[in-house]
Amino acid sequence: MTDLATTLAPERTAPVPVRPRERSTVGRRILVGVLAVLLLAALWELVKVVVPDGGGHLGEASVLPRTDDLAMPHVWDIVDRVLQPETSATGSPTVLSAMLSACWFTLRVALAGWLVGSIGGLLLAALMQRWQLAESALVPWVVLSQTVPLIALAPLVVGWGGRIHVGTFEWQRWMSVALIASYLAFFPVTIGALRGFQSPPAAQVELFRAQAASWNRTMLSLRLPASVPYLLPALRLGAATAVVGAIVAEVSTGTKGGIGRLIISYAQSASGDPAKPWAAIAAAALLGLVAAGLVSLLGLGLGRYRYAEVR
Amino acid sequence: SSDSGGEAEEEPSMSSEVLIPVKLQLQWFTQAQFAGYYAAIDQGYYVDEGLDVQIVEGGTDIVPQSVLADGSVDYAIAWVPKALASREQGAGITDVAQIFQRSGTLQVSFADKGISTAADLEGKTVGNWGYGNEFELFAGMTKAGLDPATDVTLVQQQFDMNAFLAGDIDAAQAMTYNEYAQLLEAENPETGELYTADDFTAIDWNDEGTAMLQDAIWANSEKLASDEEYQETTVKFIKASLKGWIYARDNPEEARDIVVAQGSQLGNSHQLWQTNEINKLIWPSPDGIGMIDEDAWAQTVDVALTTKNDQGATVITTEPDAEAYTNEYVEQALAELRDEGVDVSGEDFEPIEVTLEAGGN
Amino acid sequence: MTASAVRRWVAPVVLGVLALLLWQAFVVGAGIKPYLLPSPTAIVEQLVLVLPLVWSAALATGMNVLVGLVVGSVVAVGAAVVAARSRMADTLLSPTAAALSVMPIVALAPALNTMFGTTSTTPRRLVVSVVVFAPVFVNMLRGLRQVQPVHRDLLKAYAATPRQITRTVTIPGALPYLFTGLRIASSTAVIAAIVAEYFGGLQNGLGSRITSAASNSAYARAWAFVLGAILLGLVFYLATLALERTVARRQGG
Amino acid sequence: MSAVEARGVGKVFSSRSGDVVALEGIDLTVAAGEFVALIGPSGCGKSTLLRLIADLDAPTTGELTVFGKTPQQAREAQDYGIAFQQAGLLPWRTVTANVELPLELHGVGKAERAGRARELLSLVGLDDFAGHFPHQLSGGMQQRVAIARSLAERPSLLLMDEPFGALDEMTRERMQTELVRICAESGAAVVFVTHSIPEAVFLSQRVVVMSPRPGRISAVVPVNLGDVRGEGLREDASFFAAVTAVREALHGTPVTARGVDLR
Amino acid sequence: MSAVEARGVGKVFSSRSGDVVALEGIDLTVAAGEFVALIGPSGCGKSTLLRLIADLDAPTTGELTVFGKTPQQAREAQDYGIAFQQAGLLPWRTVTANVELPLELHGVGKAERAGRARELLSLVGLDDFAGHFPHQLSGGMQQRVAIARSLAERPSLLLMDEPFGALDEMTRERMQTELVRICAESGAAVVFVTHSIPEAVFLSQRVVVMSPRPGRISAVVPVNLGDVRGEGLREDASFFAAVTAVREALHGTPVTARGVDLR
Ligand SMILES: Nc1ncnc2c1ncn2[C@@H]1O[C@H](COP(=O)(O)OP(=O)(O)OP(=O)(O)O)[C@@H](O)[C@H]1O
Ligand SMILES: Nc1ncnc2c1ncn2[C@@H]1O[C@H](COP(=O)(O)OP(=O)(O)OP(=O)(O)O)[C@@H](O)[C@H]1O
Ligand SMILES: [Mg+2]
Ligand SMILES: [Mg+2]
Repeated sequence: MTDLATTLAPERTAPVPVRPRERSTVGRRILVGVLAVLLLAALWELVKVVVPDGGGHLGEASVLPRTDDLAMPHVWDIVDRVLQPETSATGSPTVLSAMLSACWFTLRVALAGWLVGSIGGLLLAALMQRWQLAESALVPWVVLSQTVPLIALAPLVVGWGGRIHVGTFEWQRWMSVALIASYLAFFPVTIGALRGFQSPPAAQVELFRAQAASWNRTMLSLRLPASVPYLLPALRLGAATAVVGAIVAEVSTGTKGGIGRLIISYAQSASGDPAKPWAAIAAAALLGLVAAGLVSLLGLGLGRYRYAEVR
Repeated sequence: SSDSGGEAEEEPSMSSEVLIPVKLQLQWFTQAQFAGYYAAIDQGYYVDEGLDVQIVEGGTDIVPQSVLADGSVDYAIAWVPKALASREQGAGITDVAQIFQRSGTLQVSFADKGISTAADLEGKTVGNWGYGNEFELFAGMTKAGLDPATDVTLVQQQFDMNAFLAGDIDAAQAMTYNEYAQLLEAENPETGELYTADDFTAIDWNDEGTAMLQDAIWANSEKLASDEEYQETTVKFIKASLKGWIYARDNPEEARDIVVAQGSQLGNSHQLWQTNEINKLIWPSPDGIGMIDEDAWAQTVDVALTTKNDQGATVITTEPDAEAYTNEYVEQALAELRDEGVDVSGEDFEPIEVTLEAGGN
Repeated sequence: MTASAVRRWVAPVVLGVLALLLWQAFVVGAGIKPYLLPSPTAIVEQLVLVLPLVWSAALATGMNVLVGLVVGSVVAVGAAVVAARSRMADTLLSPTAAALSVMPIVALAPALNTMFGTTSTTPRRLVVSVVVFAPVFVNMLRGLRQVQPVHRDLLKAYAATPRQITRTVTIPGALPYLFTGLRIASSTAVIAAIVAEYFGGLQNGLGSRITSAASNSAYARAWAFVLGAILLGLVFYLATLALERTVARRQGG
Repeated sequence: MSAVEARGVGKVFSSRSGDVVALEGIDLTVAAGEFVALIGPSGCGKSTLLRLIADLDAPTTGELTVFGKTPQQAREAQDYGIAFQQAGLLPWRTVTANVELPLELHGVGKAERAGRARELLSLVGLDDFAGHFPHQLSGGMQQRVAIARSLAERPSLLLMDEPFGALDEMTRERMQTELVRICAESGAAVVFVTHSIPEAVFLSQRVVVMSPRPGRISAVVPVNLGDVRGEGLREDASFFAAVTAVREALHGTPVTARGVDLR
Repeated sequence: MSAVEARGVGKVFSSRSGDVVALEGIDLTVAAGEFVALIGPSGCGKSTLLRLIADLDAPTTGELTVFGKTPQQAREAQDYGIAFQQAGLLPWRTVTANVELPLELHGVGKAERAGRARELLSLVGLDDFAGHFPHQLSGGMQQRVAIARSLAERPSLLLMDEPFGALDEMTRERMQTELVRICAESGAAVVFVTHSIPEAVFLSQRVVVMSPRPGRISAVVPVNLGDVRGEGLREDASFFAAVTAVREALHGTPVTARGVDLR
């Protein structure tokens, strides 16, 4: 493996059997999660009490946040705002229901992007596993691809997507968003899968060679199962980055219906209604967790392959 | 899309029923800035002209004129200087109706800062949005003898006015119809009441002589030149759109309701304020709404050619060619409207009084 | 140079050149207008024109990356040391790191701008720190936990004090893991710093230059700044790699 | 036809720091059904030779045939079974599934696979662990699974690279006795790499002693301990005599034998 | 005073899946300067016993003293040196720095450390590798570094857990000869765990044979091969006789010896 590929992938750890998750630990995790949220809320209010309204400066740099109600509204105000209608227009839904439907939209688009990105990533990793030359040639570009800002790509994707008309199929805006999300998601999956495909020790690889097993067969029976411990965390991370990508892309392309659009819309009323944008931010963060959590479910049926999970 | 127009022609028997599909690309999300088009849909003006208009919202990185030149949409709303820049990059587009006759951009400061002209900006922290919305500001400063790159600290503003309210920015960019309203919807922590217009001073670029033309309807030049069907559609589209704007002038509250119903996130009072301010930018239009004023065009081109931004670039480098704008279609549309007895100049337009609520609600 | 070294350097370069040629041929051959896709030569032309600007913008963004990277890493390493010592801290910190790793920074940036001031560089650096925290924390913690039982027994047999154990075994053993984390962090830090410029703040970095050029339809100029961003990412990546090599060499790796 | 036939086989590894001559001028014939042990100091090329026979590497010089075919043909025809020093089990497969792997790869039906696996597991004394996963087994048990796997297709040639290295002395001796029995029953030829002199002597009909840098065959010690090898043999004087003979061949210098004679 | 004194020592590991009795009723005395080998099947508790002596674990029952002190006192007084089955070198330290580690931890001065490390490395034949890092050494060389490290503080008790397990037969035999010499010179008592009967016999004055589940001492075989143990000894009839005796003790059933006698 080239240096660049060793890079982003986690270290290999000794095979340690992963105990099947017991119900109590799942319950514990939820409890810890709730606890963490409460702690965060308490911390937030504490900061508001302790730090002066104008924040704190160390020379030129501001090191402590402003704590007035414009910058940091009270937690209860945010919660209260979530339950109020979005706008004064008659029939306006509550912020909560608007955010839920927006999250649902973004989640679907992000998962579509994640699916495309993951499949692409897996294929690319398989290609690089198959031919070393491909690996040498591609890995640096795969790494560098992630330094191209999405904001430079969004107009291109929208522009070129708009030219696709095949029969009755017409390129939709949300497809551009999903495509951009997939551009972020493919990266961790590619690197994780490559690392996983290359993880079987020489003894196992040679065993398959000694059995005169074909490349396809070796991929299917050896490399793919062996890559599961690497793949699962990569897919999880891919899901989270797909959400980030979808949100940026929604903002960037002005796609309606998603949480990215809500963030901007709510931000426009940040000066007069400061609790509203915070609600959207919290929703976006939760969405990332939910997406990663959903993908974690994939691991449930794969217990036997997770003998050496790399977290 | 133009092909579908062709289809309609091939089947004349259906033409009374089949509407020509038209897509309009906006430069931002749904809001009263585009009230006229939404009103035209709502009031059936487009259908009356045989058009089925679909409005496509914009986004931060969507450049409407590119989308138009691509052929993905049939018309686009864009500011003139930005559209001229795209023309230089090969986008074949033509300004066929200049809806906004005035610039709506202000540079707002707290009254106690004593900033009322461009020259007062020297040494101050000056906000702008970037995205090509900054040239009037730069031209104003240049005209006042300031170098935008060195004599002020430039800060990009977010979509809110928090940085200005917190005092990070001395003079912030604000559209009369949007951000300025946001200021008046915010609570003044000293009084516990909303801010009032007296708390602020504003530099108006119309007064400074560096205003540039803003929202205009752009059409695809290539199709204008070769496609007769498209030419006809253009006239119809302009005509119905103008009617929409006239409706918004005469019925601001109804226009506001139409926009709000389209799912804008901005509140009722904010949208009404916006409708009213937009009306002020359009009306009165002495030559008729949509007519491109030679002098205003010349000033826009002049500023675009000469003003350098902080990157040392001007908007355009050469004088735009004759195809950049034409009054041909808007004149036809106006003629038809005048025939119908519609007031297209709004000489006695009077803005309404709008009271903003907290948070724009 | 051995064959593998040749392949490692030549293959990607050849591929890159090939892609550029195809791109150029496509733009020229199909007569693609610049507003749709600028050609590589046009981008390079622009790059030459705005080079000083690219340089100063890369410097400004680079500074944000550097400060954010250092602050985020230091905090993450400290947190990992604490988490390795106490179960209690671990149960709180590990989920926090997981949550931070999926945090959409686009949502965070505007809020931080309001909290710390748009004219301050703090929000951007904070965004970078947030992005950096998770990978460094997770890897460092794994490294600290990686102490081999045989080493632990050995030091116990020598009646070593806890401080001696930390100094001679735990920290040196965790270093390779720390660097794995830093390598991931360094390339994501650059993207984070650029995205953080997206919504506002000082207009001195690569991110705001890209948006401003793109919205003026000056795509070639925008891509010249994108090129700057890619190079900045490369610089940080190679710098961490070099640091790692240096440390590894001193440790006999 | 002989199972393995090597004529002047050599192998050079080229690396950054120069060439390593791992093997040079190896001439070796292993008859069908014959048990040959390879012994020699670390790095003398035992594994390399085994890998050449298995077509996991190609010789640089010389000629090598397996049952008269090229090693590649022999590999593709599945003429041999192989067991490595590390067990190399697939951790996500049960013990049974691991043993079945070669059969599965070659399209043997489900029922037949299961039957064969049961047979093999009882052979290596792991009937009770059929459904376990590798990590639930001790190192020695894993090694036994690997041996069962190498026997799955009843190969006429077995290649084994220190398969008992991980076992403790007692288990090791038990496995040796088992292996002798299995080979006698199946009539397979075996090339067996080991570091242990007593093991080499106990198992094989000929001990091939190698010397390092470059790897050559320095001696071939025939062992004639008869066909029935029981536990008693290990305490027999003839056994000790053979051990001494191999030790001397290995050390290169004859040591005066005291009190024992080669029979 | 005896080096190690165990009276009724037992050790039970409690785990989720139940208790494991690793050791039960161990009575063992190791005299100062005596070399004792522990042998027994895998899992019989050899390592556990060694770890109890080293105070790396505490016995559940019974009494254990090292030079008359509790194991903890002995550990803190650095009365023993220890070598594990894995070399356990710190990969980021050079060979010299690894050998110096215990001295460094106990505040021995720089110059003295360097001198002692040089001495020890030449003892294990690694003078030329002083500046190398562990990964540049073969498994056997690493093990020798670990042995040098265990000797660094001239302990009067050496605890060694299969230190030669990773070595090939030849190196192993060489290291055994060396170890006998070093112990004779330093007069240290040694408790040496091994799986290899010949190794136990060659090295020790007494072979303690253990049986598993629960781990008990099943036999103690005294070996009297004299003080000077050279290579020739390995081919001596008395050596084979002792090997046979230990094997029989290990298997539990006496096997009829053919052709050799215990001297
Ligand atoms: N892939 C390789 N590349 C370079 N050198 C190699 C390679 N494989 C083996 N060698 C070298 O070839 C020689 C023989 O190695 P081989 O593994 O066959 O020894 P061995 O007799 O099996 O040793 P051991 O008993 O330690 O397993 C060694 O010097 C080794 O360093
Ligand atoms: N930490 C532990 N927790 C639970 N059980 C243990 C632990 N350490 C050892 N055991 C059990 O105690 C018994 C003795 O183990 P020990 O390691 O002493 O055996 P050993 O004789 O050294 O074996 P080997 O020759 O394989 O090294 C085994 O059954 C083992 O499973
Ligand atoms: Mg080998
Ligand atoms: Mg042990």
